[in-house]
Amino acid sequence: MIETISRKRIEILMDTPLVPRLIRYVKDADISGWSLIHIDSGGGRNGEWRHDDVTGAAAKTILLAVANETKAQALIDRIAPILESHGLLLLVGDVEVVRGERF
Amino acid sequence: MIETISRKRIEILMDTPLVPRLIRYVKDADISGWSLIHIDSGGGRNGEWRHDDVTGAAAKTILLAVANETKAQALIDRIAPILESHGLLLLVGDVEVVRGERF
Amino acid sequence: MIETISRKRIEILMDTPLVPRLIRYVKDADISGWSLIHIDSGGGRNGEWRHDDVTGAAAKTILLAVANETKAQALIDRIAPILESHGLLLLVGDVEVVRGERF
Amino acid sequence: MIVETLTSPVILFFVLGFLAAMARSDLSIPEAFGKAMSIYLMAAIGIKGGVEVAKSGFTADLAAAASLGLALSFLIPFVAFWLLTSIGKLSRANAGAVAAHYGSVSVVTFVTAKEILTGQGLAPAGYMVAVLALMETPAIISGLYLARRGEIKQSTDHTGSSMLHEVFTNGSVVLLVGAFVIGLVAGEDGFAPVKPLFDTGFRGVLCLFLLDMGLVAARRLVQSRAISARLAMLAIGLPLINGTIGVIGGTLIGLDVASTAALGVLAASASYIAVPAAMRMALPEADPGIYLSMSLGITFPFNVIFGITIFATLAQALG
Amino acid sequence: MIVETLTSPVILFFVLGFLAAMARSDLSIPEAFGKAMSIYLMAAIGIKGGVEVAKSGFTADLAAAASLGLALSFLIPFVAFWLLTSIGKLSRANAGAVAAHYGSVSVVTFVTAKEILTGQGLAPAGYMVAVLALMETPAIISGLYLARRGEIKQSTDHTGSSMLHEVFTNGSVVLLVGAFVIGLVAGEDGFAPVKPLFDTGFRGVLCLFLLDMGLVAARRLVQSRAISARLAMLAIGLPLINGTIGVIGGTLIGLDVASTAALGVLAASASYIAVPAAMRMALPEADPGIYLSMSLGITFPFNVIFGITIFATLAQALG
Amino acid sequence: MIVETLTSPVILFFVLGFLAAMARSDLSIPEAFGKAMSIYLMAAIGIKGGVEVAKSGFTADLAAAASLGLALSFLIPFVAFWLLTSIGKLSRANAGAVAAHYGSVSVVTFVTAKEILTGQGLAPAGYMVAVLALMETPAIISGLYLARRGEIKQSTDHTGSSMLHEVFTNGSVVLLVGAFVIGLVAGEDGFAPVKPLFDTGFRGVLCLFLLDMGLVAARRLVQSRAISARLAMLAIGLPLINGTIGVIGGTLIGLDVASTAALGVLAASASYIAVPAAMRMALPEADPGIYLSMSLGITFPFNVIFGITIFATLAQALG
Ligand SMILES: Nc1ncnc2c1ncn2[C@@H]1O[C@H](COP(=O)(O)O)[C@@H](O)[C@H]1O
Ligand SMILES: Nc1ncnc2c1ncn2[C@@H]1O[C@H](COP(=O)(O)O)[C@@H](O)[C@H]1O
Ligand SMILES: Nc1ncnc2c1ncn2[C@@H]1O[C@H](COP(=O)(O)O)[C@@H](O)[C@H]1O
Ligand code: NA
Ligand code: NA
Ligand code: NA
Repeated sequence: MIETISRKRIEILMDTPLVPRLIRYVKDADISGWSLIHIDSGGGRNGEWRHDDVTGAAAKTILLAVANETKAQALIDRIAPILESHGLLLLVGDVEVVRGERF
Repeated sequence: MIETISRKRIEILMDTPLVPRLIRYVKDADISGWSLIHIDSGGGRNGEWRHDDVTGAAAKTILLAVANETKAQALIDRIAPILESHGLLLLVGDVEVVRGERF
Repeated sequence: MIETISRKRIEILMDTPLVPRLIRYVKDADISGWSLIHIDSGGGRNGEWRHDDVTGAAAKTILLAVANETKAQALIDRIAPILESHGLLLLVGDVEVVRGERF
Repeated sequence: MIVETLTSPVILFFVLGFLAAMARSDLSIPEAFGKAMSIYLMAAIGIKGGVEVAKSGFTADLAAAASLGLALSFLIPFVAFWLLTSIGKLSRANAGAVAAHYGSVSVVTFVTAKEILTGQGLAPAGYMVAVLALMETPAIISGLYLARRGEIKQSTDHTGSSMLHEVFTNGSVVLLVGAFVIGLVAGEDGFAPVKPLFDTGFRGVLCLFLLDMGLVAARRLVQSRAISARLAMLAIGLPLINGTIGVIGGTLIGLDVASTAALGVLAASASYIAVPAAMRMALPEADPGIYLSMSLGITFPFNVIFGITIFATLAQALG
Repeated sequence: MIVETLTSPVILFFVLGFLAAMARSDLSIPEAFGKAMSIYLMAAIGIKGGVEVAKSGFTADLAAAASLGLALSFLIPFVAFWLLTSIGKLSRANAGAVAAHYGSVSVVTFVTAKEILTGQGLAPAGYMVAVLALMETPAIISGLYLARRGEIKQSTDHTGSSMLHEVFTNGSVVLLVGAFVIGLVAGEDGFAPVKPLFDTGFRGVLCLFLLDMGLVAARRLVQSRAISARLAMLAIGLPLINGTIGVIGGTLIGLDVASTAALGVLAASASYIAVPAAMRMALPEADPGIYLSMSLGITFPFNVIFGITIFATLAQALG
Repeated sequence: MIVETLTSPVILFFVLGFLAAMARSDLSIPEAFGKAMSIYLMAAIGIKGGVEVAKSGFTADLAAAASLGLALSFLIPFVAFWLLTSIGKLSRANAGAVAAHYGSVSVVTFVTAKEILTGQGLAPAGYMVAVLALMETPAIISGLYLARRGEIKQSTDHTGSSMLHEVFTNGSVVLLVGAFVIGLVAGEDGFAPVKPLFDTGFRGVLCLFLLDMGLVAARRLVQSRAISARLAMLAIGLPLINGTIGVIGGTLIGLDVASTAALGVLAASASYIAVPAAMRMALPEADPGIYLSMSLGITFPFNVIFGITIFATLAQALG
């Protein structure tokens, strides 16, 4: 049986124009990588939006990053202060990974 | 260190035409928002499907909603009876969030 | 209150050309279905990539499969040896499902 | 005539797509490109139809064809429902859902028929586009009525009015009707500056769109485990019956041969865009595997390859 | 003239999209198709503008129009900021963000104006495309200055230089300027082989693009809970003021009537692509609900339907 | 001739995309739009090639060119493999994967060459499209053979037959061959109604597609940490060698100058669609960073900007 290790699975939902900045934070936290998940539309307290809006002004994206506890905490600490002002949504879950040393 | 709170991460996979109805249920359960994740294709007991089918007849979508235990339970109770008949897939996981009061 | 059952939520990130092979492994593990989540771009130790590259050469995809412990383990055992050589990323989390018997 | 049809690039691209999917090629048309072509095609036939009616004016023929189209869309589901429950052995829900598909129409089948017929000197009247738009939705109401009739009202949260709203604000209906009205308002002169896009490129786009439809239809057919031999036969029998009814009706109300043939094609065609979505919402217990396999996997290719020629020949024989 | 404008298919498709979204139709244009059309339109106006300038050469008019355009883009935000804080009661951050939008320009408004004016015998000069490109970004700098002025420098990790880089390598600026230069280099002869795509199809594509913009603008308007009646009025008042400034300026520096009208439209128009993204990055505390509702939900439809005619009439009156 | 090439809008758009990506502009072409253009271009060259062969008939030249193309695709990987292991210091797996790319062909390079050559009065024969399709896949087999030769058969679950199936039902091969056959069947007359789309718009679409390819190639080049100076040099040396082999071969079998030049370009070009996907599946241990950087980041731009002119000049000198 293959051995697995516990890691943090971090999802950050944000306005697409903010993506480059958040990727910078991921790199600053020394996290090995990230993936951007495509979301089509959504709704919240500030109304509804859809991706198929040619202006791109309202598009949102989910950034997915897997990291160990320490790095995850570093990223969360960096992002928490701007969560409200930048309208981010931050979710942190637990996952088991194989090849855990890379994260 | 930033404080986090436990919340439920609910994923519902459904036929795209059912999305408006499911969004209604999310709102009925007083959940603060939702996001639709784009899936490209899939397969199950009823065969395979792909999104790039111009008829749109077979497209599927994942609705992601984060909520506290009570609201999540209200949503699950509402959806469970139609899971089978409407061919839905319902997953509920645990996540930690910052800004937890909004959910 | 609706009863739920624990299942494994498996995510495998891979180069799109490898998808057919991984679907074969999912079927071999007797897992009831799968869904492919669209990701737009990402970055890791081997540089950055974006989906909107007409050659399709660098596109990646996440395969999502929900299964019980036994089947999940069978899939992980099958994939673990090729994780490194094929550049896969494998995440396994816990979810609660309704209609659990189907997985 | 069938030879002319089968060597037209439009049909050949459909066949290419169909064969490619049958050979399990990985050829695929991006979803957004397919939708873009379908929006283009609907805008183009809508506006061209409107411009033609702006020239010809509202005639008695137009009114007669529109009324007949509406009637066909309402009534065909009753015939189909009876055949689907008796011969096809379907449940009420499934039979109602399938019947709605056959009462409604397929825009692409119509567009292909218009091109093929026009290429053979049989151009249908411009107002047939309006008839197409009118026939899209009444069948949905008939199909739901048939499926639900006599049942204790299901606890559905779709009130009738929200269903009706969805049916009438359906994207393809809005686009077809809207573009038709734009053509009416703009007239020949207003149309001239946009004509290059909507006219010149039309047939070529139709080729690529039918390539996509060939892929989609064949992939659907391959997935068709759910349907029995009886249902497969009905997926050919129903268009033959409905198309014949349409041609006879068109001849009786005195339409020209080309428009009669087009009406036959409309009656024979089965929806695979608006109706499946509506059924999935309003009749979730009906099995999409059945109605998509029949309308998209079998009836659509049958109509494009054989049906158009059959109903044109019939219209000429009766006309 | 307003009647001619309102019966042009280009505008009618915009109205169709607007009404469809208001009726909550599910009609939608795939994102990729919308972006494709916008890339096509920018490449086409860029290259055509360049070819025209290659013919006419670099004239004093060109230099004068370019300088005036730059000045307008820099200065309009100051006027707008003052009105938005005093009448509109907006915070500095919000007022600065909105002001940047009104100083910058809307490519689609310009393209639509060009088509409508040309259709009425008032073709603006080819160099106006260069003016358009020049006006896109200076307003961003003014808007940020106004929002941040006097404040303790916010702890932002956007250094000025990275902001400037993003502004000048902005996709639409690069494409417009690049295609303009290609047109300049290729000239009339080099352009000939690619002309069929970039010229013939242009108006038709614009129709479909405005259909999309109609949907998007109306959906944005429906979502506009954030904006007050005062702001809604400013979203009409600002284009009227800015457009008038533009027309007067163009007349004073001696541009031809058509180019003057186009300059008025540019001044009146508000950005909804480049600027919102820049504001989201550099002024995250400003509310996107406000600037998008004003620029996209109100000003854009106002300019397309009324503004073009108003500024053309004004330019003719003064010219 | 190089000046003519470099001032053609087609090439200028490629340069624009390349420079924009180098300047890290956020300009981007939606994936679906890029794929749509590539489907359009393949359908168009396929059908046009077929129509030309329908006119000219199956000639000895055609058979000779086809055989030579097949041979080149099979054999070039052997030359390339030897250079890549000796000079390039690559492992067997990496060298085999890269060799497969250089034996196969690039559709866009061919299309661009066809346009540029035709614009200079050197139109290649219609059957060269068939040669293009034939050359796409044999190199994959050679490359895999070279990578695996002498090794203990790797435990791979790709049986040879499933690999072959994937290679021959590859989307671009199916589309090219299918459209070619459609052109053959339809002939000049059948082609006429769809000609406006497939002919008139062709060059313009190619401009926008090369804009996309410029962006993609430059972004790939920027990401190229994996490749050494030796490999970068081979990415220019290999097309020069292979293209020269192609031109000499074409001259020897007596093809006309234009077709010889086109054959040179085909031999010189390296695949970046079909082959990378096949290698990722069948040789997962090979590093995609190497083969994509070489074929897409270096060889493709080199061929488009210099290679076409070089091989045309060489073909004229020898012919
Ligand atoms: N820690 C991570 N979290 C999320 N996605 C990752 C992570 N590391 C790598 N990836 C994804 O996997 C791809 C390949 O990673 P790599 O092999 O490290 O280049 C990247 O381009 C990302 O899309
Ligand atoms: N509870 C939630 N679950 C999932 N997504 C959410 C939730 N709340 C908000 N979102 C997403 O975040 C976006 C912004 O939320 P808001 O700031 O509340 O308008 C929404 O449009 C959704 O896409
Ligand atoms: N075990 C699973 N894991 C992930 N997705 C699934 C699973 N089973 C089904 N699905 C998705 O749900 C859709 C419908 O499933 P089914 O009703 O079994 O045909 C499939 O096409 C998949 O997209
Ligand atoms: Na019908
Ligand atoms: Na302005
Ligand atoms: Na080659």
